[in-house]
This record gives sequence, structure tokens and C-alpha cells, in this order.
Amino acid sequence: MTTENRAERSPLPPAPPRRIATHDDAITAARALAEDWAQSAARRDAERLLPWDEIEAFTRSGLGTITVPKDYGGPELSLVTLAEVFEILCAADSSAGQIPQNHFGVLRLLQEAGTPAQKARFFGDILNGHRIGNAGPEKGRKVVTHNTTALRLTPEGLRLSGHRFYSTGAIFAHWIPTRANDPEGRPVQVWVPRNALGVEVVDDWSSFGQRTTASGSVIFHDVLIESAEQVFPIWQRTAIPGLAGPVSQLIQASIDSGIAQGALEQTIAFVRTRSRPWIDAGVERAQDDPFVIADIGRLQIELWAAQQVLRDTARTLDAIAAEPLTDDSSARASVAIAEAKILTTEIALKAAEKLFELAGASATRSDLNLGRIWRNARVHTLHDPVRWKFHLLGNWHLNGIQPARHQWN
Amino acid sequence: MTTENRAERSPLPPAPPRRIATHDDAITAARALAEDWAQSAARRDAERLLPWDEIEAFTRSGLGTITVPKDYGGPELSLVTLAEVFEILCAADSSAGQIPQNHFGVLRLLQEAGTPAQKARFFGDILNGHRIGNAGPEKGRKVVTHNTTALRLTPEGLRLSGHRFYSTGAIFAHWIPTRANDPEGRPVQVWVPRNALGVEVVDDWSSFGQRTTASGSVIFHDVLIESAEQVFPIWQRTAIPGLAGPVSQLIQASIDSGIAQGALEQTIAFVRTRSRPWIDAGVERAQDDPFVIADIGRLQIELWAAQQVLRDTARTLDAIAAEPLTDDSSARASVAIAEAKILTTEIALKAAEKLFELAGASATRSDLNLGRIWRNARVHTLHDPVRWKFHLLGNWHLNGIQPARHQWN
Amino acid sequence: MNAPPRLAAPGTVHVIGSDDEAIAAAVAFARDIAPGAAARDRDRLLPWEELDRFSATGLWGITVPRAFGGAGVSTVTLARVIAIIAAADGSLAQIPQNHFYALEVLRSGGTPDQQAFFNALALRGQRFGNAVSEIGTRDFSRSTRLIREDGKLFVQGRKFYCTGAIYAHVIPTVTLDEDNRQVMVFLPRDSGGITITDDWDGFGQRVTGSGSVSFDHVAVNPDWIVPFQASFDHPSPIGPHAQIMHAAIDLGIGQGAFAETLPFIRDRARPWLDAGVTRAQDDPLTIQGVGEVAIRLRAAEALLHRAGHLLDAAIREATEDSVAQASLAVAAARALTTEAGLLAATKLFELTGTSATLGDGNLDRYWRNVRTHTLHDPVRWKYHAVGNHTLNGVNPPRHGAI
Amino acid sequence: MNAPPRLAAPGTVHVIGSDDEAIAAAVAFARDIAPGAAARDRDRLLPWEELDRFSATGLWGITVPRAFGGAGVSTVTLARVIAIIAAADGSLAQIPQNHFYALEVLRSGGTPDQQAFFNALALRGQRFGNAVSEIGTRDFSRSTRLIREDGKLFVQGRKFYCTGAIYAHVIPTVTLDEDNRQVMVFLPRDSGGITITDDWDGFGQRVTGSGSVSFDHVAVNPDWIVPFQASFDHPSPIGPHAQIMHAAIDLGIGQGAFAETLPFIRDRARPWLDAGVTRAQDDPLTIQGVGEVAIRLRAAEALLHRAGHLLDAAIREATEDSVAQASLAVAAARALTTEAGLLAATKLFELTGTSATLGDGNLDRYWRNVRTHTLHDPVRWKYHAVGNHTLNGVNPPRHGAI
Repeated sequence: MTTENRAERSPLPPAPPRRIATHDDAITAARALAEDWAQSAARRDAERLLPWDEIEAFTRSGLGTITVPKDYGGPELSLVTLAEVFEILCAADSSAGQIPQNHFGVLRLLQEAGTPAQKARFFGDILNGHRIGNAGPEKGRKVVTHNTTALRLTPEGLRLSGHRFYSTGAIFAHWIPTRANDPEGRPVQVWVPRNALGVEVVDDWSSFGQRTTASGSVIFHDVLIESAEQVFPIWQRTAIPGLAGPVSQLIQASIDSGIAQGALEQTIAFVRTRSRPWIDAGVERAQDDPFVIADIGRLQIELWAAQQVLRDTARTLDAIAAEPLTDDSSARASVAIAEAKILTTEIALKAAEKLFELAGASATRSDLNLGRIWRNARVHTLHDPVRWKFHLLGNWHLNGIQPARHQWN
Repeated sequence: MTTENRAERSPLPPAPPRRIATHDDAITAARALAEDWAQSAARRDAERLLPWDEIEAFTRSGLGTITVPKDYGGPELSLVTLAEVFEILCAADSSAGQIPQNHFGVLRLLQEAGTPAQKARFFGDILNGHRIGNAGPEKGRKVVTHNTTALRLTPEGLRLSGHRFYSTGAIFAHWIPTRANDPEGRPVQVWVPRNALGVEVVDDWSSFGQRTTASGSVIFHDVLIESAEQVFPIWQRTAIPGLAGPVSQLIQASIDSGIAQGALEQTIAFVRTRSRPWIDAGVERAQDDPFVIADIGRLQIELWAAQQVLRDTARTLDAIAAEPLTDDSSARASVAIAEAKILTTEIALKAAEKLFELAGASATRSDLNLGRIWRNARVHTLHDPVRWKFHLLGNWHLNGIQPARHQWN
Repeated sequence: MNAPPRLAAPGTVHVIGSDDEAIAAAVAFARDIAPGAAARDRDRLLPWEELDRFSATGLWGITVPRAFGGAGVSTVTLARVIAIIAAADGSLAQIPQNHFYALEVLRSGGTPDQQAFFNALALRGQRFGNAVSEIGTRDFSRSTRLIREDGKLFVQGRKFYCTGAIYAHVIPTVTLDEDNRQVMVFLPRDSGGITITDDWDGFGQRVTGSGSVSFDHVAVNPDWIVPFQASFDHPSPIGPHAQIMHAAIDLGIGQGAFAETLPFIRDRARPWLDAGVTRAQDDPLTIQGVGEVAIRLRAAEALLHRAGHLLDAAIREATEDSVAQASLAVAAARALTTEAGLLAATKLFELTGTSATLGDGNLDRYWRNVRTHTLHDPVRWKYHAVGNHTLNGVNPPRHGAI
Repeated sequence: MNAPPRLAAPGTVHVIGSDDEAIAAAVAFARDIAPGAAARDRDRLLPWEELDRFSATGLWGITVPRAFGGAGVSTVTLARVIAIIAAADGSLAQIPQNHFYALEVLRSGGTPDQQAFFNALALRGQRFGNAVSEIGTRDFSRSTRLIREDGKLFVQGRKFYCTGAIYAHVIPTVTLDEDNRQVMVFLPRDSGGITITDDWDGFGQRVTGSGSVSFDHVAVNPDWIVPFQASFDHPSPIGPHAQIMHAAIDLGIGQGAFAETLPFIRDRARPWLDAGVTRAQDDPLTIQGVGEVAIRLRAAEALLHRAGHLLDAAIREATEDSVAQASLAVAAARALTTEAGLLAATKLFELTGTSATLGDGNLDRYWRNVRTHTLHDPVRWKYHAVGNHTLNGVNPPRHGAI
């Protein structure tokens, strides 16, 4: 596991993807990808092979365009669809499936904060097959919003410098948006072309989970920002209710829901075909052990609950997005997604851990690499601390306090 | 359930109890009482009959003397013994069993804070069959240490006024110690004879649990405090490490452990003799349902753990008490008892709730009044909030912070 | 403890026309009955007047199909209505359970004439009482039977746990007919030979009047016999339909407990020493604890609604698969509503403190109610039923309690 | 993946004289091996040198009875020693498990001469490898057998999951003798016909060398055959003795994970936005979470020690009842050590954050180790065993895995 690697491959040049028009189109496309990805997920994780082909296939399928608004030529599918797409993909391979997360998160911000010109340009890029990654929060012990990445004004224009981390998807992207301080010290989002001079994407993601997401470093070495259109003044957004945070969290919860579903499927398959019955059960087949059956039942029940709350949340967000946003509706969105987040986190971890208890010791053998499922669940659910979601819910119900407005709520 | 009743009966005059010399004596005496109490506990709860005879029998048995130091003529039995006595009594009747709690808590304070003259006098009283109750924290929304009860200096001497609540045992007691502010505003403990002029004990304890503890009001109407020996300057104690808090908490945890044990015993008896098997189990007897068996197993395992940690804690406290107390040893005592407190709280609540799930709906019928077990567990475990015990443990392990030194740690 | 002869003929009954109206009526009625719930439980006051007001709202007619003049509300709406009322008074929410059950049996097995007749009664405010089968007894064969004498039919037998019978105008009863097939016989409450005894003395759901009913040579009108056997022989949504109401009651009681918790913390609880705050509602661990209860209730609610949707699908088209899916979804809802209901009822105290246990609040009734009601049938076998389907593809047993 | 021929003859071995000395030696050895644990796991480096140092400490001889020159430590001490080492390296704690098991079989069934002989070997640093019976297989009858040819005895067969065999000087093996009775045959590692294959590729406990051993016509010294059948026919502490070591390993791994958690929060974790604190260790919900892990480990530890005491009693006097109590106590310990070990290993990340998953820390090995090792036999049946005794007075089955 060497961790300091330059990307050994670059994204293919953008090309217009297939057209997706409806929910069913999207689900069909996701299922087709998932079927393919499931075959090779274990090996990709074991050998830490970045899913280049898989991500190119994702883009070709048109799934990258599904949230582009109708006004800009896209299908404008619902968040319900978006969530389900992530669930399907991540049940098969949560690493590959996570990669497009920032693509959609950033598009939501574009929709809320972009000028008509920006929207026309960047949504157009998406419809032409561009992928968006991001350059994530900086590493270190300061709170996660701490930022030293900055734009400075030079005679040639704005130049960007900084070292970002947690940059899921950047390595595969055509555009890499990043948070930075503008010359006045205000937070902005800057869109940087992946192939701009001075952009260095390093595959130094060394986590034991979500191993092939390449969620590592992006370093900007005095990168010239060619157009003002590439700069979004997000400092203006803190006072404005938005849905970028909830949409981003919705995707996170969908990933975890998918991981849980995948874990349960693997458990069932293993118990039915490979597990040995335990002597005290007095049964011929492992799947007839009453405690195994009841444990599977509990996992299934909790998974249904998480999936249903996730779906309800997506619907709530769709309804809220259809109206002008208010402080209250944005708060309700954050509350709704906190609910989904808690339940998907719990069931992902539990299903991934129980897999082995129900399947038995031989499920830890290397051939199937089932251990990746727990490692992926464990790492991905650390995206932001779930303990504060309980606090958020309690503060809302008990004290009527609206959730803090940041990208993790 | 009328709640404003004067006590309809008074304690018998003190008389020398039977002599208890050893651990085994104490356990034998406790078992004998428990066997008797168990017969009538359900009825006492249902009809809210105060356990006057039971408490007099407790005192006659000599169990009230077991912690009196050898130097003052007592058997000086260990805290291990004390904890076990409370467990045995409370498995039979946790209301009657809780009543002596303050007796022993106050004796611990006497041992730590009393002058030789005070110890000689009051330990002598105990050996002669006196009972100690207490006048508990005041009611209201201020923090629990808030205090308006006060001594004032008059020409005849000190006079005490105030209205206390949560006064478990006061109604049955010969001495009623209370927290008060002395004329300088410093916290002291004042021992007031139950039959002193101006002492009013009101049986206004209206809780749905621990119903016959009479843990209600004690009102002091300008009560003359005859001797300075009756006043303990506990304001001096805050800077001095002590074990009064841990000993008091040890008793609380023992009560909950006893409740849990009683709940499990009732569950087993009911399942074996009265429960009906469930159709899906395909068994002839309820006790052969594999899920019932496994659930009982889980309760038993958690109860063993709670009992063992409680016993370890008592041993730790005995060991600490045998050496000069330090900040560190007093902190370790608080940490140890916090561990026992968490586990006994959890298993008491769980066993009392599961009783019905395992026994079935007919266990809710009024004949056995099994509902009292949950009501008792629920109310008694509210003595102080267990959530802060987790915080205490975490702060100790993570940050090396010693627990706050108050009577609930 | 014989039932007091308080039953009045139905008065004017509103007819509810839509799902939204049903919810609004439930909310209004819940608000009406909530203040008296503590006293009714404490003093075991049977809610005769409350029930008459309940009937008058029209809520007892909401499942009457549109073809028969009702609102034909969805099962999701029915479950929500029951939960709303259960939050205010668990007993009052349980009393109509067998009424709705009888209407569902009727829908499933009644002739068009029977459906027209009994649905009309329901819309006019007639309450139907008990009929639930005694699943889970050692003696599964029914002792209550239909007997024929001189060409006339009579019911003979005795039933227990008859929730609602005491308050009913009509008592539908499941018996075996002469061919040993199960039928539901509708009997007027004032038929000769019916004795209703209010002998329910459980510590929870105290005023449900879940007593016993004995039938001593009670004459039967042959037109009032509805076939029932088919629901055991063929896939039928009757089982999950009965079960979803149980789940709704348990969720509702939990929601009621949660709703009591919040103002108590804000207005009456004492802050804890170690928290270093001056108001109980600022204790971070309390806030987190409130969030914990909230999310468990939310998960249970989501499963209840999910079950309602799947049950509606099974009602629209009852197949082996659609009924199995509905049964499993309802079983899942029962599992989480049981857990969440109990959790909310016990945390009510943990998050407030001893003062919440004192005086006339009678707040322990939430726990007593939910603990008692969740014992209807053992939730431990719900996990098994769901797991056996997920793992082994085995459909749940068809015995009416799932 | 054949075993590398690294086995050296034992060097100088300290003889430990008391329980306290055993604990101190374990603490010192744990400190020695802890720094290399992450790399050994990551690169699957078999701990040959570490094992030789382990043997030299004398810890492999602590259960040798005083009569044979050992410390004869209590089972509580043995469990503590194993837990201490498991906290530093789960694999190294598991490797001697079968060694202690063989010594216990010897104590229970060996002749005085055999006991003297093999205990002396143990004190001199000879390591005994695998012997655990293959409980739970569909084919419970043993395929490994003792055969006689020309008056000489040979072992023929194949075993899997042979923890420790690769590192052993002597390989005790459970086989069926000519009368179909179980015996334990001690075989020198260098006997002709023994092939040890390091084919263990589970994701946890990676360097235990839990591979397979095949016996191809391996000659047997008749004096090296120890009867074993009695332990299934009569109450014997061998089963719980084997199981308590498993419990100790799982507790130890959990304690190791907890010990990693604390400094990481203090020194490296990032405070969370909403907590409004500048240091991660001041987050009240983190503090509470640490307390939660601490208490679960504490409860598990209490049950482990409780089990040790009851097991010592059963070893002193093995009766139906004393062995049952020991088995149940160990089963209870297995239940809570499994839960607490897993909890600590997963909360390690929840309480620290993503940064703990990065780089060379290899902190997921705690979870991988405890998850793998807790699968030795299914913990779900421990609850049943305990419950069946508490509820029905039924003693646990006597099949060696409880």
C-alpha cells in the first residue's frame, strides 16, 4: 500500500453521454453499472485499483446529468432518484459509488448560487460529459472549516494556492472546485480545471476503507484562474437558506444505505451456501438456526426503516426544493436528513459487523474479501460525527433550535 | 392515593437489637427478613401500607448496627456485606429495603466527620437501636444542592427552620439529620430528634414507584437544637477527600441490583408455571421457546456482570477505606461506584421491563402486582442521572479528571 | 364488575369524507380527550361519554368503502388516526380496534348485502365489539360454537380479552359452524344470553374494557353470519390489518410520552449539578437523549407508514406475495413500534427526573399502557418471521397474528 | 505457503514463580511487542523472534503446577496475562492458547510420569501446538486416527485452523484410538510425515499461523498418548478452560483498542464544529462515548475474572455442578467480551474520526482481529446456554466448546 502516487491515468476528454430522461432510465442505468461493478469490487479493493473504467462508464451512462435542471437542458430528476442511484451503486461497490458524490453536491450549489451565465456554462459542461470532483477540507487538528487555501490578485489575474485533502473524485474529474479565501479573506468556491497548470492531484488516500476513492490531496501551485465565472462567492450564502448541505448529506446517507444493503445480501448468500450449522442448533443447515434467522430479521427490519426514512427524506427535500427556501424549510431539511443519517450509519455498521457473526469464521478468508464491507462502512460513516446528529434532533424537538447551517447538516 | 398524610404511627422507642458479629450473621438475618417481606411486598405497594413492622424487625435484627466501628463497640462489617444485605432485602421489597439507606450513609459521614464525643454518642445510639432517617434535598427547579433550610442563633440556642423533601426513612427514624446553612451561611448537617418540638414529618410521597418509602416532606418549624454535638460542619468536608458519597451510591446501586435480581426471579417463576407457549415456537411449554431462553440468558449475563462489578466496587471501597483517604483514592472510589451504578441501573430497568415480554400479557394482571417491579426500578434509578456517570468515566479515562466531590459521586 | 348498562343508542354521527378530514378529526378529538386521560386511568373511569363523542366524530366510519358511503381511507390514514388518538389516550385508541377488524372481515368475506347493511350501521354510529381469534392458546380449537336446534342457530361459548365488547352495539364473534369452518357471527349487544363482564385488571390499558363475554344459547340471525375461514385458507390482508392497528397504538403511546417529555424538561425539570447549566434543557446529554428517543420513534413511524402502503396494495390485490409483503412489513413495524414505544415511555423519566414521578401527573401510564399493549403477541417472533423470509424465502405463517 | 523452517531450539527460559510475577512479565512483554504489532499485521510477518522472546519470559510455563516446578497460577491470572498480551498484539496472545490447552488436558488426564515429563518440557521452553477438537463440523466423527501396523502406532489424518502448530516444538493432536476413544497424541514437530502449511488467510489474527497440519503415517511413542475421552464422559474443566482464553483474547483486543483511542483523541483528533470546543477531548458527547466504551469493557472484565474464579473452583474439584457453573460463567464472559471487544474496536474510529483510518497506524487491525477471533464458535448460543440453565436448570452441553 504505497500511498504517495501521482495519478497514473487521466480522465478521458469529455464526450456527450447517453441521455437519461426518467427515473426508470436512471435506475436501469444504475443497475447495469452495479451488476458490472459487483464482479470486480473485491479485487479493486484488495489491489487498490482505481475504478477508472467504472467511472468513465458511469459518465457515459448519463447518470452524471440527472440533476441538471430542465431549464438548462437536463432531465431534472428528483432527489429520490438520486438517492436510489447511490444506494444501488454502493451496494455493489461503495468506493466507486462514492466518487460522484461531490459532482452532485457541487451541482446543487451551482443551482443555488450560480449566475445564469455560470449555470449555462457549467450545466452545459455536465451535459457534455464533464465530471466534477472537489478539493476537500484541509488536513489537521483545526476544525474542519479551517482554511488556508487562498486566491491572490496578480497582474495576470487571480491565482490559487493551497493544499487540500479528502478530495473524493478529484482524480477522475474535469473540474475541481475548491473552497478558498478570496483576496478580501472571504470564503469562495473556485472551479479549477483538472488539467490547469499547477494543479497536482496526488493519490495519497491511505485509509483502510473506501480505498479506491482516491480521496487524497489536491495541491494548487499558484494556479491561474482564467475567468471570474469560476469563482462563487459562497460567503454570501451563510445568511441564505440553502439545500446544498442536506443534498450532500442525502448522498452520504444513500451511500451508507447501499453499503448496508450490500452487506445483508452478502450475508444471505454466504449463510445459504457456505456456512456450517452450529452443533447446539440441532439443524442440518446454517440457515435453519433460529438465532441466525432472527438476527437476519432484525437487520432487515432496521434496514427497511433506514431505507424508508431515507426515501422520506429525499421526498421532503424534493418538496422543499420545489418552493422558495426559507430559514424554516432549510432547517426542516437538515432535520430530515439527520434522521436518515443516523439510521443509515447504524445499519451500515451493524450489518457489516454481523455479516461475519452470522456467516462464520470462514467468511473472513481472503477469497471473497468481505472484510472490505466493514472497512468501507466504518470509514465512510466517519464523514461527520453522527453523535451530533442526535444532539441536532434533540435540540430541534426540545428547544426549537434550527440546525447550524453548514455543509454537514 | 391521598398524599397529604401525617404519619399515622411513630417509631417504637429504641431498644437494643440482636447482636450481629459476622458477615454470615448479617446475611442470615437479611435472608430471614427478605423471606418475610417477599410475602407481603405486593400488597404493601398496592395499598400503600408503610412497612412499619418490617422496619422495626430490621432494627431488631441488628442489621442497623453492622457498620458501627469496632472502636465504638460495633461489628464494623465490610461494605461488601452492606451491599449484599441491601441486594437481598431489595430483591424481596425494594421499598422497605431502601428505607435504611440514609441510616448507613449518615453513619459513614459520622465516621469521617464526627468528633470522638459525637461518635461515642451517636454510634452508641445505633447500638441501642436508634434509626437514622434524613431530611432530603428541597423540591424545586434549582440544582439539587440549593438550600434554604437554616439555623439561626436565638437566646435559647440554635433554631432550625426549613422544608425538606425526598426524606427517605425520616418517618421511621429516631434521628433526622438534615442539611442546613449555619448562621454564617455555611452548610452543616444538623441531627434532629424525630420527636422534637416543631418537627413535622409528612407522608406526602406521591411517586408511582418505591411507594412505601415515605420519601416525602420533613418540615422544621423553628426547632431548638439542644446541643452543639448535633451540628456537623460539613462545609469543612468539601476540601477533604471522603467516602460518604461513594458509600451512599454503593447502597443505591445495591438496591437496583436487588431489584434486578427480584425481577429475574419473578420472570422465571412466571414463565415456568403460568406462561403459555407461542404458536410459532412449536413447543409445548413456554420455557422451551428458544428466544425466551436466550433472552433470559442475556438478562442473567448482564445481571452477573452488574453484581460482579458491584461486589468489586464494594471491595475497592473497603480497601480504600482501610487506608488514609487521598484525593486520588477518593476519586477512584467515585469512579468504581459509577461503574456499578451504570450497570445496576441498566439491568434493573431491563429486567423489570422484559419480565412482561417473557411472561406474557397475563403477568400484567393485578393479582401478583408485578408492575410494581418496573415502577420501583424506574423511580429508584432516577436518584441521580446515570447519563452523567458515563461522562464521569469518560472524563476520568480520557482527561484524567477526578469526579466532582458531592454526595452523588 | 359487571358492565354498567350505560350503552346509549348512537346519536348524530358526522360522516367523514376524506383522508385529510379523518386526520383533522383525530387531531381535534385527541385534543378533546387528552386532559382527562390521566384521571380515567388512575380511577379506572370507563370512557362512556368520550366514546359517544368519538363515535360522533365519524372516525369509526372512515374505513367504510366509498361505495357504501364512507371515506374509504387508506390504511396509512387509519394507522395515523389510531396513533394520534393513542398519543392522547392509549385505551381509547384500542377500543375501536376490533370494530375496524370486523369491518375488514366484512369487506373481505361478506356478501354485498351484508356489506351494505353493516357498513350503514357503522356510518350511523353503531360500534362493533370483539371478534379477535384466540391465536396462541394451547387449545387452538375453538370452544365457541354455532349450534343448531329445531332449525335455528345459536351461539354457545365464552371469550376473554374482549376489547371493546362492553362498549359495542353489535358484537361480532368468531365461532365454528356446523362444518367446523370459522365464521364471524354478528350479534346485537342486547341479545338474550350475552353477558359482558369487565374483568380486565391489567396494569395498563385499564379502561379498554377488555373483559370477558359469555354466550349462553344466543339466537343468531342467519343473515348476520359472515364466512371467515377463507382468510386462513387463502391469502388475506385481515391478519396484517389487525396487526397494523396494534403497531399504531404502540407508536402513538410512545409519541404521547415523548410529547410529555419535552415541556416537562423545559418547564419543570431540575438541571443537574455536573452539567454546569442553569436550565435542564441546556444539558448536552439530555439534548442528545431527546434526539435518541426522537429517532427511534421516527424509524418506527416510517415502518408503520411503509406497512400501511404495502397493506393497501395487498388490499387492492391480495396475492400470496402481496399479503406476505404486507405481513412482513407490519411485523417489522410491530418490532420497532414496540421498542420505540417502550423507550419513549421509560426515557420520559430519565430525561426529566424524580419530580416527573410525583403527584397527579400519572405519567407512568404511558409505560404501563405500552408495556401491556405490546404484549398482544410476542414481538420476538416478528424478527424470526422477517428473517425467515429474507434468508430463506419462507412466507410468514398464516394464523392471523402476523 | 509452507512454513518456513525457522523453529529454533528453546534458549534460556526464565521460570516464573508467582501470579504477580506472571502479570509483571506479561506487562513487560506486551510493552516489548506493541510497537511492532501494526507492521507484523500489515506485512504478515510471522513473529518468530517475538515468540522466542515470549518463551524466554517463562510465561508459557505459568500453568505448570507447583508440584512440577511451575507457578501454578490461577486461571484469573492466566486470563489476565493473555488479555494483557492481546491488548498489544492479538495474534501473539492467541498462539499459546493451544499450548495451555494441552497442558490442561495433561493435568486432567495424563499419568504422573507424563505430567512430569511434559511439564518439564514446557518449563524448558518447548512450545506445544495445536490440538483443538473440531466441534461444530457436520462430520463430527474424527477423520484423524491412530492406526497400528506391525505392533507400532501411527497417526494418519489432516487438521485445519491449527493455531500455533507452525511455531510449536511438540504438536499434540486429538485422534481416535483403536477403540474409537479420543486421545491426545504428543508428536515431536520434526517427526517424519508431518507437514505444516501456513494457509491461514483470514483478515484478522493474521500472524497466528492458524494453518493446516497433515499427518502422513507419523510414528507415535506410546508413552506420549494422553487419554482424552474422559473429559467428554465426565465433568471436566477442559472446555471452559479453553474458552476462557478466547474470552481473554477478545477482552484484551478491546482494551488495546480503547488504549489507542484515548491518546488519539487528545493528541491528534480534530474537534467537531458543532461542539463549540477547541479541543476534541472537551466534546461532551465524545467524553460520554468514551465512558460508554469504558463501562462495557469493565463489565466484560468483571465477568472474565468471575469466570476465572469459578473455573479455579472447578479445577480444584470437578463436579457436575462446579463444572457447569464454570462453563456458564465462561459463556457469559464470552458474550460480553465479544460485544465489548467489537464495540471498542469500532468506537476507536467514531470517537477520533477519519484521520485515525489513514496512513501507517493500521488501527483497523483491532477490529479485524477481534471480529475474526470472536468467531471461534457462535456467541449467540452462549445466551441460550446460560438462559437454559437459569430458566430450566439445564446444564450446558458437554462438547468442549463451552
